[in-house]
Amino acid sequence: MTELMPAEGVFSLIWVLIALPLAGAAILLFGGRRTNSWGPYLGVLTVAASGVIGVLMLLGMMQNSPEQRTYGQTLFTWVFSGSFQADMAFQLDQLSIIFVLLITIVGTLIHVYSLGYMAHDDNRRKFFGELNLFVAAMLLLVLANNYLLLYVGWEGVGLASYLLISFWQHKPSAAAAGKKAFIINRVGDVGLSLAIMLMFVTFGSVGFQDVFGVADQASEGTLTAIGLLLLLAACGKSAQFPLQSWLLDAMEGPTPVSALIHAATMVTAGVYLIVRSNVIFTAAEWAAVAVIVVGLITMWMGAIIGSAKDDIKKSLAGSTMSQIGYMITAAGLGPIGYVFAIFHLLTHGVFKAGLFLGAGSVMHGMNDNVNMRRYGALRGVMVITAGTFIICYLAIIGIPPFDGFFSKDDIIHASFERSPIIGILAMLAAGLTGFYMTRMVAMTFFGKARWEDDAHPHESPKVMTIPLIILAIGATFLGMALVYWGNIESWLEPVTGVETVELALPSWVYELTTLVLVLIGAAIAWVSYARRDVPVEAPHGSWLTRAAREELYGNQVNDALVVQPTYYTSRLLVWFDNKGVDGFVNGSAAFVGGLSGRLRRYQTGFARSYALSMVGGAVLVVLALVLVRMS
Amino acid sequence: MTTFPWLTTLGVVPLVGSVVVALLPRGRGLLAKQVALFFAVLTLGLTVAMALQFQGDSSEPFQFVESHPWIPTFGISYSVGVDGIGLVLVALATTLVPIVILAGWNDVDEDGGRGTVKGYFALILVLETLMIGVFAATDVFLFYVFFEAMLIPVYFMIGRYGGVQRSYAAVKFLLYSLLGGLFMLASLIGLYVVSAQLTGTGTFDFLTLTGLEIDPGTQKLLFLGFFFAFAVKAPLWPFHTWLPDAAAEAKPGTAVLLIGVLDKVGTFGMIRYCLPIFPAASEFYAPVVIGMALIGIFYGAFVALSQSDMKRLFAYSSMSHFGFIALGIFVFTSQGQSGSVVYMVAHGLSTAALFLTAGFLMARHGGSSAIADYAGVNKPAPVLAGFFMIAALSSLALPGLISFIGEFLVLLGAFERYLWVGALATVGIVITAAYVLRLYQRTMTGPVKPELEGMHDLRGREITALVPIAALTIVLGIFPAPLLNVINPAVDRVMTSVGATDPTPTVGLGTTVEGTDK
Amino acid sequence: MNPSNYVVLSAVLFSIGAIGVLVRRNAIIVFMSVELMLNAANLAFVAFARMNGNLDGQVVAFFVMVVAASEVVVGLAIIVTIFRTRRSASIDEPNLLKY
Amino acid sequence: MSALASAVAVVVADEGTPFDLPSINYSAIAPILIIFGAAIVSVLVEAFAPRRARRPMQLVIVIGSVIAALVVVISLAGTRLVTAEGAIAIDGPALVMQGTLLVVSLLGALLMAERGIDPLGDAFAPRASTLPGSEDEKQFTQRGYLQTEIWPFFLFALTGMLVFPAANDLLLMFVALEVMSLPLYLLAGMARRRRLLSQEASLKYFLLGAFSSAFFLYGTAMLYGFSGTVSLVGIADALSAKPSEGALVAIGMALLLVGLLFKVAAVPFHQWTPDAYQGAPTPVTGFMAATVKIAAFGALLRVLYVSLGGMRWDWEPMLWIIAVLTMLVGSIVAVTQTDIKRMLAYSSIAQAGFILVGVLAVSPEGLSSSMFYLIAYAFTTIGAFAVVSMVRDANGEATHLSKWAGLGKKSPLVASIFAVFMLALAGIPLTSGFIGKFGVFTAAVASGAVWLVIIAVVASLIAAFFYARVIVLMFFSDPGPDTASVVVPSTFTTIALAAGATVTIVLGIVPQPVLELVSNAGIFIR
Repeated sequence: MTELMPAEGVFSLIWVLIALPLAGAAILLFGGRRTNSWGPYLGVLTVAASGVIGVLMLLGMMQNSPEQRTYGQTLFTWVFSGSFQADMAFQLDQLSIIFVLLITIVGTLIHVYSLGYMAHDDNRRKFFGELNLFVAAMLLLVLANNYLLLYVGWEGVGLASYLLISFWQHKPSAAAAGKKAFIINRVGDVGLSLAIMLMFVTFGSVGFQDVFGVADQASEGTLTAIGLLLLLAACGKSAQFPLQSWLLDAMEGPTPVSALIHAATMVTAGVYLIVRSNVIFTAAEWAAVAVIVVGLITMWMGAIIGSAKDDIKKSLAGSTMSQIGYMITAAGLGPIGYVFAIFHLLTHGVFKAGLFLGAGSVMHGMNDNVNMRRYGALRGVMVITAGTFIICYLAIIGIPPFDGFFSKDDIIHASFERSPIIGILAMLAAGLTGFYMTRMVAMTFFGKARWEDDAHPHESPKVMTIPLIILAIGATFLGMALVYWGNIESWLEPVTGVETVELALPSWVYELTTLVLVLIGAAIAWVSYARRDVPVEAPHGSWLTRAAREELYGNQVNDALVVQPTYYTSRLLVWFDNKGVDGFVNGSAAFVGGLSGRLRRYQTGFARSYALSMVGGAVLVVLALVLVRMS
Repeated sequence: MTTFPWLTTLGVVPLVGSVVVALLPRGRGLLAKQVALFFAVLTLGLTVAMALQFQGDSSEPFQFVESHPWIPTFGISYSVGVDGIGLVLVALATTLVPIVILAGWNDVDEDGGRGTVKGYFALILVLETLMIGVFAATDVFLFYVFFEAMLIPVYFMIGRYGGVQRSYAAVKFLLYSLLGGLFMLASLIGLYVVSAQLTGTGTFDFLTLTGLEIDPGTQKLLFLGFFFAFAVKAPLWPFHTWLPDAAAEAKPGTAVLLIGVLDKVGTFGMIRYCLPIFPAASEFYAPVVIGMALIGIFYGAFVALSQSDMKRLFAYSSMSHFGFIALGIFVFTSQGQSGSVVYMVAHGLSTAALFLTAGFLMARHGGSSAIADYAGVNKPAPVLAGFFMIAALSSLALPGLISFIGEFLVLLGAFERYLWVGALATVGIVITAAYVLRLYQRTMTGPVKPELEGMHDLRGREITALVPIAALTIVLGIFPAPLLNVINPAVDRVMTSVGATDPTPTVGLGTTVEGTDK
Repeated sequence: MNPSNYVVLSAVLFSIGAIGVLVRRNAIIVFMSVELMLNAANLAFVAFARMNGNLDGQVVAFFVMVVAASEVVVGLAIIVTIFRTRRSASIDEPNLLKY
Repeated sequence: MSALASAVAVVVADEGTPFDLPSINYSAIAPILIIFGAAIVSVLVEAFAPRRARRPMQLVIVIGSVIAALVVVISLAGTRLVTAEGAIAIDGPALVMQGTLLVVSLLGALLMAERGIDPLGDAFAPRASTLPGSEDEKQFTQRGYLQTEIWPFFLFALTGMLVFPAANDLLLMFVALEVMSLPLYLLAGMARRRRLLSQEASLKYFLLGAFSSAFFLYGTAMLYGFSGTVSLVGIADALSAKPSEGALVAIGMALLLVGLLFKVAAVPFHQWTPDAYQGAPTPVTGFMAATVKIAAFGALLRVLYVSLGGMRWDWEPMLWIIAVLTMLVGSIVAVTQTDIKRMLAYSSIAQAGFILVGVLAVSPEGLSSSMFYLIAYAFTTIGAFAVVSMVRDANGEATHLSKWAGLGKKSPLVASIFAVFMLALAGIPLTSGFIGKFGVFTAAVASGAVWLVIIAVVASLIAAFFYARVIVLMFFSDPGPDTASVVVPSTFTTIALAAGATVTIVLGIVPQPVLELVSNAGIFIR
């Protein structure tokens, strides 16, 4: 366990990192229309300022020795009862700072981009407010020093995601998608809640330092349970199997949202959670295996879905699922993989943001049409967009020297270090990545123009292209920088630990094989979608294509297994409530009323019948007394 | 410790206000509202002044204690005092009353209704007095008197000022509550007789009663009467069916006071009276109560999912929430019980936010509470939709809001004691999210209904009523220490009186979290 | 003769009176049946006075006679009024008050 | 031995010896004598005073005598003696009940004296002897004839009531019963409007009352046969001396109790109540509902506690069942009533059941709590009937409940007061009814009658339904064309109503003085 450094100097500003965008969100959301004119710029500024502080902190951190790079800041005791205590306290370490920088820098770029993208939206101010809220929550998630506070950030990003997915609320599909995302995430939250509770019951604390300090004393069963629960949480937030189905619907949100939340940052929170809890997963082997299985399944599902979707955003979303599957797989590998999970997360954050923003730029020029079958040959009219998109494309499929190459190859390596099966699956998925990404690029920028009649494609304004360019630069150099210049492995080592296992073959064999597979995939796609004409109407396709278009029937399964039974139960209980429970209550009242109606009939109005009842009563009284006396 | 009779003053002020309002001439509706608001705000001010003098770490079980003999023949005294639990609930009541008055400003008009404007506001103030009394009483008989007397103003508020089915709802409410109350009366009498047998002179003094060593068999009988009354009041499954009707027919303001504060008396009674006076019986019945609570959590949520009426939905949702509260109380952990009390406050606030916002919405569309009558409200009335969102989030216990702290502590407390109970209850949060967001989706989003185009957004008065609720929900969620500081010692005392201790962690560890040196 | 026979007789008379109240419709006869019951009680009192060897029972009998007489006054007044109103002394006829 | 019997015995046994005067403590029975004397004067006034002077004179006599008697009762506080050769017991309970009876009677007298409500005069027929609907009746009505014969009846009835709970032997009790009842039978038949109903009520009340008296008397005869005495104490002694004797005691006790339970309107001896209450003129209903219940329970309590106390194990099960039946039948049947007076009649049956719960405690607490309940009930009831007499439409009193719809909007104050009475009868806290119920239930639980109390609780709930229903009608319904209006009464009714309401609320909030009074009254003297 590392010693916490007091938060002094620039590190005393940890809370400010969160407070800035939070204040921005509060001002924009509660300030109402009067902030319409300047609000969006304030939104950009707060995130940028946090970014600057983040960079300063990184610099400050680098001046300390690796063991002294964990800073703690406690504001006040937050929740306390009995022996339970959770503080409003933050922890900044090598892992958090990576996220801080990713969130704030990519966040700033996307904010800037949104200035252009959302320029004509009436609710632009609200959009920026919610975007700021997201940044604040995400920062809280990665800076919290205990699981309960992490949960606040966790749910906060979920809220922001919900709000932003259904930003265009007048579209019923958008509203429904937001709701779906939130509810599925809640399933994950159950996992997180239970994990937190189990930690408290086991360790008596929910603070990172406390839990990790004594984790090894707990039984493996308990640790496995905690691990599986955390995995459930991660599945929800990171759209992993079986909680993956919300992510594709989430593309209903504005494209910058898809870029920031549903590609670069929020969906990777699950990876953060697993890596942050590495102590637990390292000690709970079966939980780690489960993580790998989930990662692999999702990796493939995402890739398959991404290969069949004609909607550019949904195809990218499939890709996101798949890439996060890589990260999750890596995170499940143990100390040999944690670092690479984060590495890939970082590079993915950059290039996927670039891809999404590029897609947004394309849509911007195409009247918000998302159907790639209506694109084609756009490289001529959108030069910058096409250029940056292609750079990011090269990064994602893992062509050296773009950053995806380094991070993905590391994961494939690590997979082989663990088991050849995992390695081969990961490697083949890389080939699939080559296929679907090439398909996307080909359909969008190459081939013949299949534009709709009223489409007048044009390049986006500078406010949108400049972030694209910056991200493309990042996608080009980040990988190299983190491998050759500042070694991410040694940077993260104090947090995650690092382990290497000797492989059977020299490493270039794996690299080359992967590359070849990618190129094969890319070539198939190129032949199919750039050389041949792409029909405007989607062909019927094979069963696999159709299944992939249906997102591998994830929604249908959910519907049949969960949604419909829930509604049946609900209706059944409503019926029971009305007829059974309320029926009993009203029935009792009706019974008394009916009894009353019957009894009053005995009051016949005939004096003689009254006399009879008196005589009868008298006889009974006599009998009663006689009987009592006899007995 | 001051000797100023804080609690009596607190109770008398709204009563005086009520009399003043009632004596105003008919037709001076505006003046009646203003006077009522003045007295309500005055009461709130006094509450704040009192709360500031409350000593969280005091060793006395009750503070601001007053005691005068009332009916010595039966050992009854006028004794009031609050512990942390009582204090926060009194504060909840006095906070919500001015808000409800402000929010219900135009709910009653002089010509349309059966009752007068001043009548409605006078009833609210009477109710406030009784609510303060019920939370402040430390004599069980006095508590009972307030407990039952509260029914009457609410009965009139529903029956006179409610919707179409108001009479049915009001009578159902009254009789169901009375049924509970009368069984409690039977137990109360039994308790008195038992105390007379054990101490020589019968008494209703709470502290004396908690010190009695009542035979467990007797406890089990007496417990039932008390618990039944509280379970009806709260309401727990299956004693809940009065609530949807009452909530659906009542004015939003009435519903807020009814569900937000009054029903808390049920759960308050459980933690204040059932547990300390009948520790053995509480332990004996805990599995049953926990079962009822669990069923209630899911039952309420599932039924809420299919409701087509907003107010009924809120009612079933409350039932689900009350399941959580009861669960927290009966798992006998300090987290569970502290959580329950926090939950009570949080639920009061979220109910208020939901009902009032929905009330504002309904007032803009002919008073209809059918969900199907609304769609896309977000467009014409974004501020309203925003408050509705906050209310909804508060209801589904979004972390960062006060309701989360209550819910989490309750679940944690349950989980600690009975792992599977806690785990099962946690699943409930998914369904909660489902019905809350479904409601939001149906009413606030989508294409605007043509007849809702041009709907006015919230105005100053309405916003003023909602802002304090929203602010408290958020601020207390981030900084709940003012609540927890006073609640925890009271809960500790309850724990001591039932002889329960928290389970200890399986892996030994200090109780501090990194970065604090408490 | 054994005085207890008088008691039995009084019981028989009381029962006859009670049955008379139940079976007869004419208010006068019903009323007479009530008087019969009172007098059955009187007979019992007197018989018991004899058996117990004190005079209380006989005294009571006198009181009861007086009371019965006043009852007759009141009763006849009521019955006559009803008869005048309804032209009938049947006690089943006034049957407006019921249920 | 009764006074006269001993006198006669002296004459018979000791021929020639001077007449032994019975020892009578006149001051102790002064209240009774005052009212009795006033009654006789009142008859004389009817006979000799000119028509116009009668009413003022009668009112002076009635009010003056009642107040005088009340003053004497108060001055007798603490008295505890048996006088008139053991025939009358003036003890705490007797004085409490006499005092209550006098106060309540005063309120009843005020209701009966009211002439401001009915435009035709008062609640009573100008000539009870005229045929309903006849020319005579119209004539008398047109001429504005008003009868004052009600006052002697009132005073005689009151005399009987005062004696009834104080009677210490069964003969006197029987006489008191008759003195109390006979005038009431007549008063019940004197209504100005709906005379057919009134006469019917009178007839039924009379026939059944006489029938029950016969039972009472025959029961007395049996007990006399068993014990050789009609004195309550003597019977008690005989019972403890010869505990094993069977049928005679059982029959005697049973028939005696039938007579008393008839007067308190316990099921199954209750059926006269709704008819008599509905048909009688409303002021009379209020008067008799409140006072007869007190007097009869006073007598019942004395008989059970003093005379049959040793036999409690014999009669408790029987009375237990009767109490349960009374509570349940009264409450349940009231639920579907449509006439307010009839509903209040059934309510009074249910209330009798609740008081029986207190009686069944068979303890000093049972006695005092029953007395408290009676006091609370009497004031509430008389107040409620005062309101009933004020709610009218063109045809007189609007007793059908449908005509009460929306009354709360039309006359908020009177409706609110009536609502308070309803809540009190339902036993809602902060009203006298609640303390009353609390007291009797507590006494019963302390005696171990837990199940009785639980049944009582259920009955209370059913009862609450119909009380609540009246409030629903008055306040939660909109006034319609049929809605009656509240007539503003004169001072008489106003005072009665105010007193009823005040006592109802005050006894709910500060019951301690009265609780002390009834518990200091102690137990019956033996």
